[in-house]
Amino acid sequence: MMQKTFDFFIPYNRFMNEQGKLEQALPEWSRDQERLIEAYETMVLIRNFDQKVVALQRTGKMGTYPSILGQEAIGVAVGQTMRKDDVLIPYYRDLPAQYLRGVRLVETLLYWGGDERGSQYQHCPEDFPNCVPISTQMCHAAGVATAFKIRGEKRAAVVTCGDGATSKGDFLESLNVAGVWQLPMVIVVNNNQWAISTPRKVQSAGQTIAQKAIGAGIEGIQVDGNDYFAISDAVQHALEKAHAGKGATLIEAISYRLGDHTTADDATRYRSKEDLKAGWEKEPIQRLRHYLLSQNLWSESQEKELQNKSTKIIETAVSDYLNTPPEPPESMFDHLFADMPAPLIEQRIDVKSLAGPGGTQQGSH
Amino acid sequence: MMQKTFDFFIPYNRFMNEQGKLEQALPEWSRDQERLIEAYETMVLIRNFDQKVVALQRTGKMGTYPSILGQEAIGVAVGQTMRKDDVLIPYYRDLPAQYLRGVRLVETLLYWGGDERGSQYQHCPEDFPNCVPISTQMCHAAGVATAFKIRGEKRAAVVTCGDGATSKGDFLESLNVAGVWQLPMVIVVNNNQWAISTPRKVQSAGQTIAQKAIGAGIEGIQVDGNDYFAISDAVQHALEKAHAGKGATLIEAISYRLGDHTTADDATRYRSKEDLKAGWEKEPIQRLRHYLLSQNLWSESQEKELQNKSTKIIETAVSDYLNTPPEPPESMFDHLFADMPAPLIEQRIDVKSLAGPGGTQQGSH
Amino acid sequence: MNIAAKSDTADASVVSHKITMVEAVNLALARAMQEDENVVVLGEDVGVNGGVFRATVNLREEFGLKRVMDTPLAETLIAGMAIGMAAQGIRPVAEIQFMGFIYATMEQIVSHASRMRNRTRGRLSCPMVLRAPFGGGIHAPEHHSESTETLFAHIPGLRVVIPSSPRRAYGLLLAAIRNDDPVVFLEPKRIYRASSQDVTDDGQALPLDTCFTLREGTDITLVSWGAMIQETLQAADQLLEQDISAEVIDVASISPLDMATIRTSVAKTGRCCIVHEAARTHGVGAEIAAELSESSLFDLKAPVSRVTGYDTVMPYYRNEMHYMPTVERICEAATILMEEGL
Amino acid sequence: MNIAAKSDTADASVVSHKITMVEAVNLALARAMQEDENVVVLGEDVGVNGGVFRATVNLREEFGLKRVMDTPLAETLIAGMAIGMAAQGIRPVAEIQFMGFIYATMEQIVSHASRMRNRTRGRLSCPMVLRAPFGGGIHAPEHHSESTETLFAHIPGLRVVIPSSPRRAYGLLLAAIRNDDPVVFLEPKRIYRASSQDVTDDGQALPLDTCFTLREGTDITLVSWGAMIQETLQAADQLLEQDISAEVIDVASISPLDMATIRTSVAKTGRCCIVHEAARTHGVGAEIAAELSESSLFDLKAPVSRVTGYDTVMPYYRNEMHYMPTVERICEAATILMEEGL
Ligand SMILES: Cc1ncc(C[n+]2csc(CCOP(=O)(O)OP(=O)(O)O)c2C)c(N)n1
Ligand SMILES: Cc1ncc(C[n+]2csc(CCOP(=O)(O)OP(=O)(O)O)c2C)c(N)n1
Ligand SMILES: [Mg+2]
Ligand SMILES: [Mg+2]
Repeated sequence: MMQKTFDFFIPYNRFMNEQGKLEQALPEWSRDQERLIEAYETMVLIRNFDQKVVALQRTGKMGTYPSILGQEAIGVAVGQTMRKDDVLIPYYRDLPAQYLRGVRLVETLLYWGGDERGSQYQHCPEDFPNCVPISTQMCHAAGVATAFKIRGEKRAAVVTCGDGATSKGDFLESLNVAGVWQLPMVIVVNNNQWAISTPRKVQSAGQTIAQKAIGAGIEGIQVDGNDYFAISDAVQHALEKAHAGKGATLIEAISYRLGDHTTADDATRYRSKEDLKAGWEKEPIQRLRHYLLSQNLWSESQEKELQNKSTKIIETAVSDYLNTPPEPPESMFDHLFADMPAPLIEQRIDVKSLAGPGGTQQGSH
Repeated sequence: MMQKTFDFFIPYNRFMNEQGKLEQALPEWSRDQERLIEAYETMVLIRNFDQKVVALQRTGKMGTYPSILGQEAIGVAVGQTMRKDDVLIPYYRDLPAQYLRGVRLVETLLYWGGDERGSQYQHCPEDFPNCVPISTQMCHAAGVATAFKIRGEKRAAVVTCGDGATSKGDFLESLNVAGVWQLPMVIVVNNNQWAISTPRKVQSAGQTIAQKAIGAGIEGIQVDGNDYFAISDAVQHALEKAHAGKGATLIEAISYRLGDHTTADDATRYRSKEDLKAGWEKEPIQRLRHYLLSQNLWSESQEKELQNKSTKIIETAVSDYLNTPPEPPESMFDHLFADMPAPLIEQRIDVKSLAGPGGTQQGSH
Repeated sequence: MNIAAKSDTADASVVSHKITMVEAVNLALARAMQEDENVVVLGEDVGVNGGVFRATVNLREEFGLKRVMDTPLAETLIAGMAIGMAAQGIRPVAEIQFMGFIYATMEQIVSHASRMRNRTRGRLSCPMVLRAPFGGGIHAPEHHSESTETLFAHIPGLRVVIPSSPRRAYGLLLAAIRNDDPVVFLEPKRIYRASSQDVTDDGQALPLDTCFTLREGTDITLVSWGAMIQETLQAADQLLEQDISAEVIDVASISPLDMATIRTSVAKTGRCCIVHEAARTHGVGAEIAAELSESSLFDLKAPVSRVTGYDTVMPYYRNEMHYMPTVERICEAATILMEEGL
Repeated sequence: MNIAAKSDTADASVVSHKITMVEAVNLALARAMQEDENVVVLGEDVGVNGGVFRATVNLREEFGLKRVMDTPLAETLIAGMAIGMAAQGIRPVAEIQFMGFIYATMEQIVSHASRMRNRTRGRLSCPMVLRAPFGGGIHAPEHHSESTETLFAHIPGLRVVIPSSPRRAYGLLLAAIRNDDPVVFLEPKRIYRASSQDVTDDGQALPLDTCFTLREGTDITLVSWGAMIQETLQAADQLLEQDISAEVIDVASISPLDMATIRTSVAKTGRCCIVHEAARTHGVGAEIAAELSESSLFDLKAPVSRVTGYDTVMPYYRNEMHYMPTVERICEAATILMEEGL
């Protein structure tokens, strides 16, 4: 009853299994040992830092915070692979990528600690800040990629989001324009199986999320996002393509959210112990560690040193954060417009006088 | 470099070519001669009516109107195939479907003639009115289908839209939920190649629009929407599936917009004569006529009779329309809320007194 | 059912409990769902999780999957589906997780929900409720502190309702659900658990067309709604210490607006101060002040004043308290009005 | 470039032509695109078709595909992409085909465009313009007659600008494009071609922080904007016949609002009537009236009055004229104010 068919497919890839054993030969680039070491070290640092932020929240020194526990490989792959002059348009669970791009840990702390200066990024002036309204950043990425295209620059816009985000219109509208305009755009979905309490299967009836690329006429790839090699390889492929003017790629990186959604969430309400346990068996750090150890690229003494170094870095960042006084209250007006309109000048005076001389001290963590 | 693939396909179907010649055996249901005759007669009536509305607009007796010229087969297929208790959630270019469902031609005239009563449908109380904000109706259809599902009713929500509409978030969010919730929903896209001046290829890089179904995990089908048999067969299949609780189907019906986008548009600004000519060669009415003639199911005398009958039906509708006085101005308040809030009662008195006794006569076509 | 059983039920239903506002929301939802099988709940995480604020907790267990629906993450869809359901006679109560994520619903709410009845001349209607927690002050991340009720209050065909106590949350939400038109129901999350109140689960709705006078007074009328009612009542207390007797009105139904109650009060007091957390310019306070200045100009002994949020983005949490109206600001404004008088 | 050539260019640029408002929009776009290669235009049908109202006609021919972009049909995307481009230093001028389809942009505009500078403490900014034709009166189908400027005017961090003549369209649009912050630029389509005016293509922008006093007067201040300026000026004419001298102010920059000019005028006239097409409740008129009643109460000889659209959906076209303020309604309101006086 049909006359012809249009055929499509979505590849799945991984190199390394849950035990850090190779399932296929590694790609060429993986000979770069420094890169592998950096990846491992970053994942460990970020995991330690992440757990520190959660602890700060528990003791009232931090706002609501979304832990990235168990999803470190994805961000590390993104951060390592991007060129400096590419632009990262992150969501809110992209700490490793941001760190590798130059966002300082103290900035991360300030942001989640309720201080706008946390998005003022000293070292990556063009990267976007964390994006809270789900999927809205996808459209920004399309715009950034369009800007590159208009100016004929060989740069890429790299945008990330979660599995839940792929249900929202913005995501799909952006994929679509990325196809039509052949935009230099890399879309990395951290499919951590949950959107707060909503499991992946409630988001979409598709076997994969990557297949959403088909409707947009762009390439879609699914990889094991806990396999550092698989996700790095996919991002590298997508970036090369983008830099070469060959259009956009959607990468679905399968991971697992080992923590609560945020510190305001309690995942035991909706998630079984077994599910969580299965998640832990797939986490990315042990895997890479096993691999590095097996290749004699890593040792217990290095591990110890790394832990020490991490602790120091984290302690410095935390104390910088805790020692940063809040902005004066009247700063709420100072960056709204390039030129402050008259009515705001009046309101600013109000706030300043209400806060009084001690006003700038009132804010707290 | 890939470990496995997920495979997908989109079928394309048609039975009858541009000359009304069969390319494959017709489906079983096509033995119903009355159905074929009704289809043909409706297409002709609607085409004549449609051209009459355009003429009314040119002489100032009608508002902006979107002609359906050349796309009659799709609506006829939808209108004939739906059950009475299914619900149609149309866009604004669904005249034949609405007509077959019981929307009176005078209602159509009133709607486009600037009178809300044109959506008060006497004969299909549950069908939705025309939807102007593109794609928004997709979400309504998902809601209607959900209502059926909640109540355990074996009914389907049939929703239509254009090719342009498939780029908008609402469309994609609705497809997605139709998949997850296995909704009894039939989505018919009238791919008439244009969204005002924007050609199909600017909407999407996908080879087909039907493939957007893949991302949502539902069935997608592309058919020749000018082949009455192909589109009817697809709609019938999709409706049977929906009634059987087997989920949603996206049907892309390829057609061609032979008219301007609306009476406010001038397609010669952006469309070549050749393109239009090629469109005319594929239009649906001649095709079906050829087929019917070849099967001795239709004759020149029947054609003549049909033309006469159509003229009469149309004339009656037009005169009913022109003789319908506008609603009194104060009616603008009467259907906003079930119970009119106090502030509106005051405003209503204002309008009524301003309009004066002759107020109700002021409106014009 | 025999009479004994009936009165049992009746007895059970009139027991009252000390509950918080978010519990009252939950209670009203459960009540409405028991009473009418057409009432359903949908939104993100409203099912097993019971909503991120637990407003829908236990509803899935009690009413099942078909009536308590976790949706995909898509606000436009949530609003649009609710419209489709409502046209079919279902009474959907859709939750938007935070008001900061409500903007994607605006096309559906403005272009369809508010017009369905009007554009079909009464043939179809839209008895839906769109619930969202709103307002600042809970140390939340950015986009979680919005007070943009004006955006909906300006739209003809919508009702906008904001409770300020557990009892009003219960009664107003029941009314919103039973109402045959679309209602945007905004819940001031800062006071979700601020205090408890005896609430009787008697199914009694409160009216949607009237303000609530929370305290009578003779010198000045303080008009507010939502979480700011707390500060406003505290200000009234403090003012009393200065011998200023303040009448406190909770607008509650922001739209359509019951100006009659406010006007009557101002006719008595001659002074009015409006308090809201939303940005000042085009806040709901502007309309109230404009109306009073037009219709009650000759009753007013001093200009109507407004104590509001500023015309800037609510600062992140280290500074959010500097944005929101305080008891001090309210008292100061009231005192100035008392001094100004004609 | 030598001086001769330079003055040639200058000469060419100062020639003035009688053009309509929509032509003035087109002229300003072309001018801005010539001056700054970062200015680009995007939207539905803005390319070959030159926009459904022809506001972007010939731009694609002159500036090419990369700077005049037909987008897929997706308003959220259009707004969101503009934000992304703007953060990259492009100056996008995005067209929404009708204001009735602008609601899907609200999440992007409210949550991002208006905040980009603030939330990055000035690191990134959003110099974009979102253009949309708005207002009723052209016998268009439903959803094509919206006047919901309040929705944007209430949002901190946005500018909302509305021209009311070809010259102001030219000068204000240039200013909007050159401005370093996001501007919602609403074009009253009823007067797109209502009349022509000599416009000099000299690249001179008009200020975005001030109202325009179109006519001086001593008895009453009429405040309006957009298409309603026509009726307001006509009303001023008629009032003069009754010896009432009306000052007419075109607000033009609806947000941020220049109250100073309005206050000064009212200090002189003592009476004020605000005219707008938008629904009355929470229309921009409410804020102006509230502000005047607070800051100019003792200047006012009569209450501030408002002549506005009603709190209902603009009727389809057979009855739309009964919705919109008329010269008669304005004159009547003004006459009442004159009689009321203190
Ligand atoms: C538009 C919008 N709707 C709702 C929310 C509330 N919310 C925050 S995170 C989240 C779930 C996101 O899940 P996913 O996209 O899978 O990302 P993850 O948090 O799992 O990394 C929700 C619903 C939001 N931030 N934005
Ligand atoms: C949300 C929205 N944006 C823009 C418009 C203006 N508009 C009306 S029809 C149309 C093109 C629609 O094209 P398509 O979906 O292909 O349907 P067709 O008219 O070709 O049948 C546009 C852009 C609209 N009605 N709604
Ligand atoms: Mg997730
Ligand atoms: Mg089309």
